[in-house]
Amino acid sequence: MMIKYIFYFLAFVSVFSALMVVVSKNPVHCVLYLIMCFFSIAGHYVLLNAQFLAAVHVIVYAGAIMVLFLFVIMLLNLNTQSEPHKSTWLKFAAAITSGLLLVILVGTLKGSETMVMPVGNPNAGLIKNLGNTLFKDFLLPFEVSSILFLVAMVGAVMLGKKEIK
Amino acid sequence: MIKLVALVPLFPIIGFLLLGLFGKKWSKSLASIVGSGAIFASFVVAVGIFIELLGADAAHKTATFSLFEWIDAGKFSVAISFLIDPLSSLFILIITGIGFLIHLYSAGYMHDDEGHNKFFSYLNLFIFFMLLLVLGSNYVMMFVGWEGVGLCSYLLIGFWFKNTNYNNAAKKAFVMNRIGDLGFLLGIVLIFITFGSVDYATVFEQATHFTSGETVITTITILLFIGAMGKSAQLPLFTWLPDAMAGPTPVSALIHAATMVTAGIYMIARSNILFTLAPVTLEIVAITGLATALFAATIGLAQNDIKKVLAYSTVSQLGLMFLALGVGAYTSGVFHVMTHAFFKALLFLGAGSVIHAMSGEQDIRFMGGLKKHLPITFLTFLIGTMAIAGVPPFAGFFSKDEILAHVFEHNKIMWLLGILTSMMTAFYMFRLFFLVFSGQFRGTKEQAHHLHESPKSMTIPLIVLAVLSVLGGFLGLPETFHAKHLLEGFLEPVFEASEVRMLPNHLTHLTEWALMGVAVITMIIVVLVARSKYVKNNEVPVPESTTLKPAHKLVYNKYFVDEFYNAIFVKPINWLSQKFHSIFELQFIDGIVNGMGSLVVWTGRNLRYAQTGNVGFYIFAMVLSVVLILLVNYLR
Amino acid sequence: MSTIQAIPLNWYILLSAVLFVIGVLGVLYRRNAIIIFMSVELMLNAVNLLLTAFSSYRGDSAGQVFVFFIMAVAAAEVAVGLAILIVIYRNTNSTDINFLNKLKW
Amino acid sequence: MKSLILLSGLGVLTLLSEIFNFKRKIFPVVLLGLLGTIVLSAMYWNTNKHYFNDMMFFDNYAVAFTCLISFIAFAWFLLSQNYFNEETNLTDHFALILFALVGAVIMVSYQNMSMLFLGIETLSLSLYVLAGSRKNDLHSNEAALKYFLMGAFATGFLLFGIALIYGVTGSFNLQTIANYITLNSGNIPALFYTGVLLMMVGMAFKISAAPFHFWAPDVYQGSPLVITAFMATIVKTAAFAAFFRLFFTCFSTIESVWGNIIFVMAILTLAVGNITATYQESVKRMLAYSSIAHAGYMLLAILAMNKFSAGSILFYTAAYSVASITAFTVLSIIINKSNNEAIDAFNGLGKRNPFLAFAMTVAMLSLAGIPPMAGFFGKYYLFNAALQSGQTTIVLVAVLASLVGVYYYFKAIIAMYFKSGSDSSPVEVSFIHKLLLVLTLVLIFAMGLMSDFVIRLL
Repeated sequence: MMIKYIFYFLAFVSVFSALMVVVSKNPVHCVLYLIMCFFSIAGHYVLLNAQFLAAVHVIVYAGAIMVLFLFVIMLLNLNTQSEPHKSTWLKFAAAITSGLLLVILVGTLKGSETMVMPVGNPNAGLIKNLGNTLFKDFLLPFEVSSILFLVAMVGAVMLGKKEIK
Repeated sequence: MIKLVALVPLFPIIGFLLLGLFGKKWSKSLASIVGSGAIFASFVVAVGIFIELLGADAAHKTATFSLFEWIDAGKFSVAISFLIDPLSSLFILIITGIGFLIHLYSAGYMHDDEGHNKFFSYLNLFIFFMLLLVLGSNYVMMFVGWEGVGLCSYLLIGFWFKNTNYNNAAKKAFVMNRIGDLGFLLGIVLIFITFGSVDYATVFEQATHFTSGETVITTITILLFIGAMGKSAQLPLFTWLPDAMAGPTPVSALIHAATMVTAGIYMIARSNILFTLAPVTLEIVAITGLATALFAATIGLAQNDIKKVLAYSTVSQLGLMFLALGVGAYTSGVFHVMTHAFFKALLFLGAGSVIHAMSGEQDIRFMGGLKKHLPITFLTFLIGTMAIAGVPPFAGFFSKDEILAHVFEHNKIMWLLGILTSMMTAFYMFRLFFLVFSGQFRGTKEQAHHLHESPKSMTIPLIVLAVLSVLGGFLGLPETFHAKHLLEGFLEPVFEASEVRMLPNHLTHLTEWALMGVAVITMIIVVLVARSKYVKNNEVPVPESTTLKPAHKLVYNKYFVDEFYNAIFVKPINWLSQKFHSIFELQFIDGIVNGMGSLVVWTGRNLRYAQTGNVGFYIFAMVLSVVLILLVNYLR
Repeated sequence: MSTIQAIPLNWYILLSAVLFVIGVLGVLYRRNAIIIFMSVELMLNAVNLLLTAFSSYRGDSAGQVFVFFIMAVAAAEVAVGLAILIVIYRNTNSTDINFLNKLKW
Repeated sequence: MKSLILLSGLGVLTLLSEIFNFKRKIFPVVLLGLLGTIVLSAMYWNTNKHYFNDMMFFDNYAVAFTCLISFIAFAWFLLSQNYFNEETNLTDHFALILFALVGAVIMVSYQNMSMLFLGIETLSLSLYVLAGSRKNDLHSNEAALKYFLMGAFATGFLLFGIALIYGVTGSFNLQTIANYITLNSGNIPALFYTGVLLMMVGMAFKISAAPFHFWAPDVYQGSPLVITAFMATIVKTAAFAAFFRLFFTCFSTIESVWGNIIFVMAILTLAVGNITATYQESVKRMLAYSSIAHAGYMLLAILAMNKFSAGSILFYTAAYSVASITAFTVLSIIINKSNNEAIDAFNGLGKRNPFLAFAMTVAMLSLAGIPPMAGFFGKYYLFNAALQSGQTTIVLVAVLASLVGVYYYFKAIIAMYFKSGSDSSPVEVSFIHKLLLVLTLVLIFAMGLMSDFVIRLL
């Protein structure tokens, strides 16, 4: 029973903080709410018996990505005053459209209760299993992601560095 | 010789490549020698093929030569292969023969033009595509040639591209041809779906198993005819042809009179079995042809530009050919293509010679009395005029008479309208002739000073064509003369399958003589009227703008007959002619064609505002589309 | 009692759908490019959650490995995206996407 | 596979060349490397090798597209040769382009969703940066940000789709998924179809099919010209090859799910691309719309989904890319000369440099689909493939659309031959560009004549 309540709590936190990311006026608050959201998602991972993933998630997202976001927001000195806003009408339209998308998505998701799940390895999320899969089955994508990082690095440096006259 | 058929289109393309690649550095004479020489070489081969076919027995009159498989996608396969039979050999003979003469002529005509060498390369390219069109052994190759000649015509109309009018003419020609091409393309697709092949041999063989009047055949033929309407300038897609006269005169002679515009007739003659199986289409072809013939002739009555008169007359004559095809007289149609190629090329080249002498002036109101200055042009032009007007025994007489005889068989009212058309033809042609060559010179002093006969390279083609215009008709003497219809015998294998489905010739010799008599007598009356009007009375059409002072004071002899004639015939006809030209042609047809173009451009102009530049909007559109897609899936 | 028995898979699917749509809403709702990036991150996280849930319920670690790749790409994307943003900020002093309207029609 | 390693190695080598100071020599090395890639991948013809637990599958489709992409890249390097002479970030550019090629090669040979995703991202990330590589040009900035924002957003949908498909089938492998569909037909949960459609949305974005095309005109116009050329040819080819591979191996049996949607998409794409292009003044933007329109034609192959589709797609993308490279080469020469990308810049080119004008004419005619250029046969095979599957309506729409297409392609030809511009000085063409143009022109005609050979490859 306990797990259920934990799930409710975490789900509430993640949805609430995600919504706050969208509606907060101050960009810094947005970042903080997003970090909160990420922590709650990490909680879900733990709940799902994917502890290693949860750890990586916290390190990569909260530790690296969000810090980068915060850094940029501070660098550009964005705050509530400089924050642009869409007109109410557009916001309304955005809400309606997303609402429609949600309804239609949930509509198609229904009926999946009957989906039969094969009984697999309950410890799939443990480091040992993950490592096996990653370095046996998914070795090539792993290597390709290194090229991806190289691209990101070269790209970021190329855009970031000052033009040599 | 037949085995060498691949050489026929090969020479012009080599000529084109040489001229295109190196032409710029060559002298004009070298370029004209290479250009004309390539066509002459083709002509020699074509003559060889023709002679060999003449000697061959019926079983060996058709031969196909495959070069290689070109397209092969599943059931759909197209080979690059040439079909030699009496019909295509006749056409290549006309194309290379007249093509060669016109190349020769262009050497003189374009001599002072800076684009001389480029002009020859375009002409060679045109001949190449035209040969491809008639030699191909399947509809796809015909289509390739069809598009190719369209492209060349477009390039050549706009050859003097400094003038925006020329540009617009080129554009109009292009759009109208596109409408036709769409019909042709859809026709080919439908042929492939119906017969599973685009090869003539297969298609025609299979077509014989269909019964007459089946819907699919009717649809195919109507689509093909739409293609022919565009290329051969039939109602309502004819307005580009008069405008196309903006190009250099040899181009008008070669492309817009002798060869390209007859491609539509070739296509129908080639597919004759399909059309024979679709009587409804044949009726449409006949009516369209007749309407075009009549309509264009009416407009021709009041034109003052020497090339425009010839252009409308071409449209009218093409209509006559379609009329012939429509009543099932395929041989007569092809016969008229041939004679028309002779005399219309002659007339255009003659007109070119006149324009050349007049330093570019094209308005016949400022000509007159050129008989003395241009004796050779005068004589040859006279022969051409008599040929087109149907004076026996010139070429036009026999072919036109043959068509009218078949039309008489088919429908008497059509025949009457046909006679009316040829009366009008005789009238405007002699009006043109008299206004240009007889009477006093009405141009400026300066022009009068410059008047000169054209150089030899221009007059020799004129003489050759004049001889052909005189003798060409004897290839197809009517039965009444108890001579053999040479052309009919020659073309027999091509139209065999159709002829067995057609009614045999019912006309008695007496009727035929009578028909000929009516044609000749009405023609003579018309010529006499024209003569009294333009030679005796020295009448000159009224200038369009009053500020232009006529070179000569107009003298009117006040005969009662003239007054009567003016009130009853001339004024209404002139009025009708003007109205047809200005309202129907310029506003209605051009309006629709231009309207379609404008609609697309207008939509484009407004549609591009959807591209607001706002990322927010783009993303909105994306999400909405996703919602829609999922919704469609949900409701499925 | 493990999560898999306690909570139906559907709840996780529903939760990630909601998070995903909130991400979409953020992209539509805001004009600040940085917040839009963050919303895109939210969408990616919803996908991650979905994959992890599937992976756990199936007992198949491939789904979680895929999550690593998504994280990797997200990190790379953020680096590049923020670099682009800084370049733009240098030129226009703004991160408002509505100012991006030189290219249109 | 070896070609992939070679390409990655080349990319790293270019980066090293900056450090070890041999960047002057890197250009020929890259060209040689690309030729090597073509040879290396061609050697695997008919071997059908699977790599690394079926992550990649080098069937003939993959080999043919790898060769095509490497060849276009080769041509592209020739085209952009003098652009990079002025650039300070030469090695960065080269490395990014080469890594983008790695992504493209992965996209045509993947057999696993993870590879598809990483391939797309490698390609896209490089392009986001390259689109914005003119840092002081607001247009370039704007293009980069627009591309990035929308691209990342579309990736979200693609990933959600992949996740759903994984949830239902338990695998990322294309073959396993295809097997799942055949085994469970009739009792597949609705989730799966949602996943398929979301993936389709993501892919439609990459090939810029309407209504997911909005990014394309702006990004194409704002990016530096050579990058636009890269996007219009290689990226489009790779994205389409990936799209087709996905649907052909995985989802060909559930056409009832996506058939109608792609049908509507194709019509919209054809209409929007062709009609909007008619009113464009900027040739670059016009080519952007034309590239949208060509995506519409290519969608016909997906609709056809029969044994002719793969061959016709290969031929079409090849014909389209070669003609586009030609057009972009001429455009880049013109822009270099007059600093004007409007159609007026072409005025009187027929006089100023007949060879350039001829090349442009051939390219335009080929794009418009006039015989006997390659473009005509490309359309022909596509239409034929669609007709074989009974898709008559869409073929009719496509024929009508191509008529509209002829209109705007001829605008350029008219400008070159029938208008005279204010500037009548001759246009100089460098030797490499001449070489490139001759090469592409020969190809355009040769592909027309030997279309049979190309089409029989697949």
